Amino acid sequence: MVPLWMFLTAAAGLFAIGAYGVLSRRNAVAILMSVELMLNAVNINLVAFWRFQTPMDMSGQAFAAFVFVVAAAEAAVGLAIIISVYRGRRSVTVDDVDLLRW
Amino acid sequence: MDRTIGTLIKIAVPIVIGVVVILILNSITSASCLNDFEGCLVDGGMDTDLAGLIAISLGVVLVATFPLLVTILLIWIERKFAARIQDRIGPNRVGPIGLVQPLADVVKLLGKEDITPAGADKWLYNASPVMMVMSVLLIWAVMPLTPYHYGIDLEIGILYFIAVASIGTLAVIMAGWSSNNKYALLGAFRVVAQLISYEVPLALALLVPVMLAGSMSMVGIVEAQAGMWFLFSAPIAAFLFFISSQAETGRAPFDLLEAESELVAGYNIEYSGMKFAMFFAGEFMHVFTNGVLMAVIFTGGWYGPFAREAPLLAFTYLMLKSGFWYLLSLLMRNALPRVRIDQLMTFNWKFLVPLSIANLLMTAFLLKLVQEGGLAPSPEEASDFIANIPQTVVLFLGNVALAAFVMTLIRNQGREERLAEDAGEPSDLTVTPAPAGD
Amino acid sequence: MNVLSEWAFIGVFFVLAPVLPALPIAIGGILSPRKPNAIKQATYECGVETVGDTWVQFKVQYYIYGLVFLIFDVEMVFLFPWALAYGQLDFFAFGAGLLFIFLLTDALIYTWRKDALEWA
Amino acid sequence: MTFGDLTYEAFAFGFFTILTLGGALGVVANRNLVRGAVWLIVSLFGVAGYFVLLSAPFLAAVQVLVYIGAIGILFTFAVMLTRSMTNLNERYNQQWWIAAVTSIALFGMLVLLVILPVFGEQETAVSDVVATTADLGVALVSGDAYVLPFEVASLLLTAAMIGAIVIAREEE
Repeated sequence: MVPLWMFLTAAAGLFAIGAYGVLSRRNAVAILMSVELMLNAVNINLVAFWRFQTPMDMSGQAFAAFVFVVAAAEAAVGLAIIISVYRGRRSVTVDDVDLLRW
Repeated sequence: MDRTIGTLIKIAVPIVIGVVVILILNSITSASCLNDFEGCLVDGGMDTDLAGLIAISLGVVLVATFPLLVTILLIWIERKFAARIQDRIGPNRVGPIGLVQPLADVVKLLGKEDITPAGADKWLYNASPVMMVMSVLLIWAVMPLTPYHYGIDLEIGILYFIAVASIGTLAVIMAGWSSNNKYALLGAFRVVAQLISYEVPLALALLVPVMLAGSMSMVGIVEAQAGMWFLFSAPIAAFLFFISSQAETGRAPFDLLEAESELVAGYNIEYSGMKFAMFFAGEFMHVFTNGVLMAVIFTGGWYGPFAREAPLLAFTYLMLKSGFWYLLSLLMRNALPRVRIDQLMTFNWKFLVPLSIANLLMTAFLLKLVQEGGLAPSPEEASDFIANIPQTVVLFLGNVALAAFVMTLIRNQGREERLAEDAGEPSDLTVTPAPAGD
Repeated sequence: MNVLSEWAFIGVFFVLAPVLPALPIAIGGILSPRKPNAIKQATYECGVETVGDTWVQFKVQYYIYGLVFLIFDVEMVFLFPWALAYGQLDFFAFGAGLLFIFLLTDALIYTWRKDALEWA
Repeated sequence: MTFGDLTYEAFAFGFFTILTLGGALGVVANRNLVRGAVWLIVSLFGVAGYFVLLSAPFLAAVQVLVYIGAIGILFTFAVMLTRSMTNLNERYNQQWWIAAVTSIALFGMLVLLVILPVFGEQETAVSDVVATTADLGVALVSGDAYVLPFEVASLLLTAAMIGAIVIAREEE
């Protein structure tokens, strides 16, 4: 059986890579992809602790399902904002979008 | 007089051969080593895990090669069937009645040159035909072929099937993008829009058998149909599943995948040789797999008299039922005109999705009503025909009522449009002619 | 660990499934002649020279379809366990499911009235 | 056939880690965003493999269905719509090395504070009785467990859908 700390280190690594992606990329869509990675890391942790601590009850899987909902809603609305920003400003690099009103 | 004898012989001979083959195969499968292959290996001195792995991979190879071999036969059946509908003979030169024609095609395709377009994205370009066929092959891992022989009984069979079907959609996007061709990209996006919108009614329609069977595993669904087929207690769900699975493979009236009038033959324009053939092998296999799924989920898979005693007889039941659905989809493919992309989308979002939601809710309500009212068959007598009749009658009547309601809705809608057209001003819901742009 | 041995079959299947279609492609690659030249490899535009590189101004329509599919897909995530356990549940569960589906159908009705689902 | 001994499972875990972390690196450091979306899908397949190893098959299928089937395609559409797929030469902004340092520090902090305390003892799971999907179904709608978040989730989805459509098709 793969021990718990292996899953946690892998999830921490994924979370760190996602954080690096968010902080360093210029393109808004790439930033959103990295946010998806971070959400996945959270999901791995949730399910890992559920499997090792309390596999009998349902809290782990239910929480992971709700993380799916939030991630899907966030991706949908985030990409819609990026598309309308692109329509207004013809560019998606995050540095150009600096004025509060365009 | 001798012509009728000739045709009689022509029909009798294959049936006799079929029966003989079934008997021989039935006797072979009872041989000791074939049944418990892993035991055989372990006695032969191999350590248990390696034996386990080899037994699994042998099972996988057996389950995966069956659809590939059937596809070769399907190509012949399709061409013969289409020919007969268009009142011509179809392939009959190569082999007795053209049976060797598909093999000749394969050999010709092996010899064709594979041209990779300049600027194509190497990895994605080569991966997408393989992914297209893979997404269909993976469905066969959970298919219950006979009471005792099936790939694996996954506890989440149906969800696994829908998840694997979405890999096919990815293959289309990767094919469209990686062949570095404007029209291939446009064609790929139109096809992906069709595939993803028809996956919604497919998934909603599959909720009803899961609700009726109380389990998501394919073997559980087939066992739950021992008493009554789900086709009779949920006909609207069967109709929805059949229509959206046809659209999911890009067949029949929803033929945008490689329609002749399509933009330069759709997304697989830059493919040639064996890769091009793989796209079509994937599509033929997908249509046959949908036929088998229709048989497994809605018409009681391998169930039939004496199915449990003779597994091969059960397998022939399954093949007969899926053959029926497969020929029905062939008939649809050859008889119906192609649907335009905007009618396709309006049909899905304005008719199939609302109908599937209404059907789901109606079935849920009636099922609860039946259980409260005590009409439902108790678990131990769930598999005999008589006990299932009251629940099935109630559900069937519910489906008929919903269908009648939807028909009157459409009729009024049509009448209102005709009145509007006579009065000269188009009502807001008439289908506008196809836009000039993309 | 019965769950894992069940999925070992799927794991081996995932490994073998790409191999089986890749075999004919590889054989085709070996057997078929290989004489690439510029004309053959030009992208096929019904014979016309290609204009501009491979991007085309896309309509937002594709994004709307993807979005509505995503929302209904996530709805599926909740409806499958509900449908699975429907036998042992009572009328309250039907009410909860009804409200859940009703809210999402309400979103669909909104998109229908706003003509967001039209293809044009 | 027993399959649970360490060698096969550890091998599967290693393979899925390579998939996940390799895909994540591909997402962060790619030149052409469409390939970035493909790397994202590869990494999500790895996460689905993790859920299988953690014997949560329902979540693995949902992960493939929702993330790869819907969000992956949505990202490909968005990349096409915003024409950000032509290879972007300056991928990173100026302070990319600060970002690198902070993320490494974040990883170190996570390892130190979260994983070290758990390092030794959690070798095997508490018990092998795993709750099935039917229990999840019952829990989602039973009064005392998750019925309120269940309804709020559908409200959130409706709001996300209507909001995204209003924003996305603003100009017609």
